[in-house]
Amino acid sequence: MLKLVENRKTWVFIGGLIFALAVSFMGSGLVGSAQAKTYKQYVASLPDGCQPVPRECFEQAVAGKTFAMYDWAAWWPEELYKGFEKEFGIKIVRDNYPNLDEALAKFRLNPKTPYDFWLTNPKSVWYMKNWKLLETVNHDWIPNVNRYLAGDVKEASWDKGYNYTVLTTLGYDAYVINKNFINKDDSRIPSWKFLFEGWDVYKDRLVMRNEMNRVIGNTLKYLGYSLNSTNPKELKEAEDVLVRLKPHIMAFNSWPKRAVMAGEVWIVEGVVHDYLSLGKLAGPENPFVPCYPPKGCLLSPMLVVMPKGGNNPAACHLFLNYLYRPDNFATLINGVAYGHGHTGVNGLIKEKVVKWMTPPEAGYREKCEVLLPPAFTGQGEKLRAAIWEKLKK
Amino acid sequence: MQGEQDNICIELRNLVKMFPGVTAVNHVNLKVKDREVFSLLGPSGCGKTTILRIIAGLETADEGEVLIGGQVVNEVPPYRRDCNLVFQNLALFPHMTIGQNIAYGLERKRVAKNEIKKRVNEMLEFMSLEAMKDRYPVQLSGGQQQRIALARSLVLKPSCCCWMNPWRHWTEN
Amino acid sequence: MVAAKNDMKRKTHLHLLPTVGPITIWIFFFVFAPVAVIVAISFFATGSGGEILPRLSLENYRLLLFGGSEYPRAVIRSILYALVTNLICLGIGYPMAFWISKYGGKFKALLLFLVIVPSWSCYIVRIYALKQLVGYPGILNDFLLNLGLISSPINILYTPAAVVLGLIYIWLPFMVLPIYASLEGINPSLLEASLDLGATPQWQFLTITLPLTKGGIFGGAILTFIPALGDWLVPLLIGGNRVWMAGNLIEHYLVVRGKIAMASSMAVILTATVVLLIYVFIKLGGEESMERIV
Amino acid sequence: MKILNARRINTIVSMIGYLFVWAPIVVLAIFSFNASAYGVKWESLTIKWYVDLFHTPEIMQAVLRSLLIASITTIFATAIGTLAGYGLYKYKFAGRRFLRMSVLLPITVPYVIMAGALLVYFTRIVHIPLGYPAIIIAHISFSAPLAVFVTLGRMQRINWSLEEASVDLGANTLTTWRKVTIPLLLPAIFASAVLIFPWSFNDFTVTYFVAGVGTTTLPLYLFSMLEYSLKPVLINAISLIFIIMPILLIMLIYLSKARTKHGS
Repeated sequence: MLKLVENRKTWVFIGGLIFALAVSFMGSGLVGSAQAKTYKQYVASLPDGCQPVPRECFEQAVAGKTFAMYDWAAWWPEELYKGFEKEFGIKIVRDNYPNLDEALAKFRLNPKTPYDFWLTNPKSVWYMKNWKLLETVNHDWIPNVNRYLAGDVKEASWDKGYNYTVLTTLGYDAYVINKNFINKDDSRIPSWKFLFEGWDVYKDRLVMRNEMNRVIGNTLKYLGYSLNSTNPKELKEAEDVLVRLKPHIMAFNSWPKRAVMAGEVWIVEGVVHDYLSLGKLAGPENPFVPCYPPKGCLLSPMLVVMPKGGNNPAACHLFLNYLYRPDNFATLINGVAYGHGHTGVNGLIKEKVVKWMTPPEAGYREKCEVLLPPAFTGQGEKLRAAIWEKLKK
Repeated sequence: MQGEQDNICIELRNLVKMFPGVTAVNHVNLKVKDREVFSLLGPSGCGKTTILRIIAGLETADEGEVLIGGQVVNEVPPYRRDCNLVFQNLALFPHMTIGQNIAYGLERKRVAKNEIKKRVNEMLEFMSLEAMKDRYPVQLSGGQQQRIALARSLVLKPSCCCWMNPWRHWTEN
Repeated sequence: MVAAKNDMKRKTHLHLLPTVGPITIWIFFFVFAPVAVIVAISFFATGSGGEILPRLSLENYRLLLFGGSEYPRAVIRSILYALVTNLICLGIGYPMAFWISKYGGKFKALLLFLVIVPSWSCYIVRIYALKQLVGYPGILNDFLLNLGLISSPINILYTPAAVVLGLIYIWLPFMVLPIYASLEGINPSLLEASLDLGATPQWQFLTITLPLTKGGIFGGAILTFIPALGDWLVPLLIGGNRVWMAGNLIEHYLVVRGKIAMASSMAVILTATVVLLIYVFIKLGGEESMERIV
Repeated sequence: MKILNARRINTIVSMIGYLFVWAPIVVLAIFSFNASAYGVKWESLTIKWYVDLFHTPEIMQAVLRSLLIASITTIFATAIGTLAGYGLYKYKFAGRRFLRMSVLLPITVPYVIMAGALLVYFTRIVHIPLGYPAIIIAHISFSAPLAVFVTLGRMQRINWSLEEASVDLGANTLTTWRKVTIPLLLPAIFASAVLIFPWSFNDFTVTYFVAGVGTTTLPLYLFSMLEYSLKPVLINAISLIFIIMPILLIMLIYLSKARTKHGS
C-alpha cells in the first residue's frame, strides 16, 4: 500500500490522466457541438403553426455560442435541451440549484450573475424586480409564446404588466395519498381536514415541504384564510395547528420522493403532479391519489426570467420560442405532468398525463392563490419566520 | 533470594530464537550466579539484546528454557517475572515525573503508600538525584536519565537486573 | 500577522519568504479578511428587507441573545449533539485504532485504509447510503425482521438519534486517524518497560497507553467535534429537518431570508463558542492534540 | 482469560466499527444493480442505471468539473501547504506560533460559516467572480492547512542531518532541495495530495456557497437532483463508479503486490 502511495509515477500518472481528461472535456464543451442551421433552414424546418423568431434574434443568439441556464437538475426532460443544442448549435451551460431561495441569495449577493435563463417562482421575481435585476422580455421575439400562452396567465398577479416573465408550468401544491396504505373512502379525504387532522390514520407517515411559505400558506388555507395573510391572529392560529401537528410529521423533507416510493410516507404535502407522475414507476397501478381541497390550494407557477448580466438574452428568447412550439411543449408536459397555460397542445398530451395535471373540478384554479409579497416581505415574513423557527426546535 | 539454594540466579538451557530469515539465538546455555556481574559482549546484531528480552519475557523462546531462581519461567508473563530491564533507550515514561517513574513498579506491587515514598526517596538519594524528583525525563541529561532508569528497576529489588548497552549514555561522570 | 511580516522584512531571511510567504498571504486574504468582514457586518443594523443599513449597532446580538430567539437554544443543542457524537466516536474509534495498531500486523496500512476510504466518497452519497440502509421500512429493518430480532420495524430516521447517527457515520474516520497516529507514535520500549516493571496489560493500558495518546484523543475530538457542531446537512437530510442545529439557522438566515447581518452575528457567536471549545480541548490535551490534527 | 476477554471485546468493537462504516456503502453499491428505481426491496438484477448514467451528459459533465477543480486545488494546496510546513518547522521567527494557529483557523471554523464568509467577501469586497476562481480559491484555503499539518508531522520524523550533510558536502541550497529535501518530503506530499483530492472532489458546503455559472459540481448536481429526479438510484450508480471502483482497484493492486512479495 505505502509503496503504491509513495510511488511517484503512480500519482503523476493518475493526476495527469484526470487533469487531461477534465481539461479536454471542458475544452470540447466550449466548442459548439453540432452544425448550426442558417436562419433560412431554421425557418423552413419549422412545423406547421409555428413561427420563427426574427432574424435579428436568431443571429444574436447563434453568435453568442453559449446559453447559460439555471434550473433544477433532472426535472425537465433531457430531450428538450439536447434538441435545442442540436437545432441551433448553441451550447447550453446548465447549473442546478437545490432550492430557489439559495438561487435568489446568489443573485442578492452577486447581482450581475451571467445567467440568460432562470426558472424561478413569483417570490424571486418580486425581489429581482425590486432590485432592478431583471431584463424585460421582448415580445416581438417570442411569437410562439404570444400565440399559445393563454391570456389569463399572461398578465397574472406575479407579473403585472407581463414585462419580465414567461410562464412555463403551473403546479398545484396540495397533497397526495398512497391508496395502498390509506383507506380511500375516508370522507375527509380531499379536504385539508384530512391532512391536518387525520392523525389516527397516518401518525408519523406525513411529510411536508421544507419551505415555510408553502407549509404555513397551506395551513392558512386549511383554516379558511388567505395564504398571503398578514393578520397576526390568523397566523397565530396557523402556528397552533402546526405545533399540534408537528409530533406527527415524519419530516419536513425536501427529499421525499424516495421515501414516498418506498412506502415510508403515506401522505405527502407538495406539488401533486410530481407524485402522480412518479406513480407510473410504482407498478402497473398508480398508487397515488391527488387531493385537491375544495377550499383551494397554493398555486405555484414556474416562471422564466432573464437576469441582468446575461451574455446571451437572445438565446433565451430563442429557447422560449422553441419551448412553446407545441411539439416541444408537449414533450415537457408529458415529462413533468404539470399544469400549464399553453393553448395549443391539448391533443398532444397523453391521456393519463392530462389526468395527472388537471384538478378534477373545472374552475378550480380560480380558488387557488399564488404566494404574493405580503407573505414574504415585512411583517408577513417576520411572523412566518418566527413560526418556522419555533417549529424547528 | 529464592535462588540461593544453588546460587544460580538465571539459567538458560538450549535457548533458540529465530526471526524470519535469521536465527538470532542459537542453542545458548548459560548460568549467572547470584550477585554476579555477567556481561554479554559481541558485535552488534549477534543477539545480546534478544537474550535479555527473552529473559525479561518480552520475547518468547522458540526452543529451550529460561530459569529464574531455579524455576522455569517460559510461560510466566513479563509482569510476574522477578527480573527487570534497563532499556537501551531507557524508556522513561515521558508523561510522568521522575518520582512517578520510580514509583511505577512499586505501585503495582501494592506496596503501601508511605513505603513507596520512602523507597523512592532512598533510591533518589542513592543516585544523588533528590532535586529532580518532580521534573520530567526530558528535562534531564542523558546520564541522569540513565540513572533514573536504573533506579526504576532497582527500586523493585529484583533478583536480577539486566542492563542493555550500559555505556551508551555514559557521557558524564 | 503584522509582527510576522515585519520580522520577515527585518531579517530578510532568504528562505522564509518562499516557504511560509504564500500561505501567510493566502491566510491573510482568504481566511482572515473574510472572517473580519463577517465580524464587521455583524455589527451593522438590518433593514426590514434584510439589507444592511450603514449604522453600527448591537441590535443583532441583543435580538439573538435576549430577544427570545431560538438561536441560543440551537447552539446548545448543537453542542450537545456534537458532544454525544464525539463520545460515541471515541468509544468506537479508540478500540478501532488500538486494534489496528496492536493486532494489525502487516495489514495495518490496509486496515487503516479501510477506515479512511469511506470518507473519500461524497458527503451526500454517504448520507443517502445511510438513509437507504436504516430507512423505515429499510434494508436494515427487513434484515432484522427476517432474523426475528425485532418484531416491528424500528424507526431511526428523522429523529435526533438519526442526526447523531449520521454525524458519527460521517466523522468517525477522523477520530480513528489521530488516535492511531499517536498510538503508533508510542515508543514500544515504554510499553515493554511497564510490563517489565510489573504492570498487567490492563494497568499498562491505563497508565501508559491512555495518557500517551491523550494528544490523539483530543486531536480527534477537535476534528470530529467542530465539523459536527457546525453541520447543517445531516439534520436537513437525515434528521428530516424537524430539529435544527445552529448551522441550519445560519443557512436559513443567510440563504432563505437573506438577512446577512443577522446571519453574521450568529456566525460570530458560533465561532466564538467553537474557538473557546478548541481552546479548552488544547489546554486539556496539550500541544500534541494540535499536532495530531491531520 | 481476562486478557483474551479484553482482546475479544476490542476485536468485536472494531468489527462493529468497520461494519458501520462499510455497510451503507456496500448496500448502496449492491442496490445500484436493483431494477427498482426507488425500492428498498430487491427486484431483479440490472445494469440499466449504468447505461443511463453514461447517457446523462449532465452527470458526466459534473464529474469532470469536480475532477478539474480537485486537480487544480490539489496541485496548489499541496505546494503551498508543503512549503509552509517546511518553513514552519525549519525556521524560527517571530509570529511562528501565531501563524501555526492561524493555519488551523479554516479547519476549525465551521464550514458553513467560512463558506458564508467567503461568499460575502468574494461578492461584496474583492469581486472575485463566483465560479471556478472562487471555488478553487476557497478550496485551497480549506485544504492547504491539511498539507501543512501532514508535512509538519512528517518533518518531525526526518533526520535533518541529511540536509546538513548535503550542504556540508558542497551542494548549494537548490541542489539540496532537489536532491535531499524533496525526496525526504515526498511521502508527506503524496499523503497531502491523497487527503486533499477527495476533500475537494467531495466538498459540498463550500462549493454550494461559492459556485457560479457553469460550475455545478457532482455534489451540487446530486443535491439538486434529489428534489425532482425520478431516478435516485443513479446516485447508487455514481457512487459505485466514482468511489468504489478506484478503491477496489487500489486494493486489488495492493493485494496482488502483497502476494507476489510473499511468494518471492
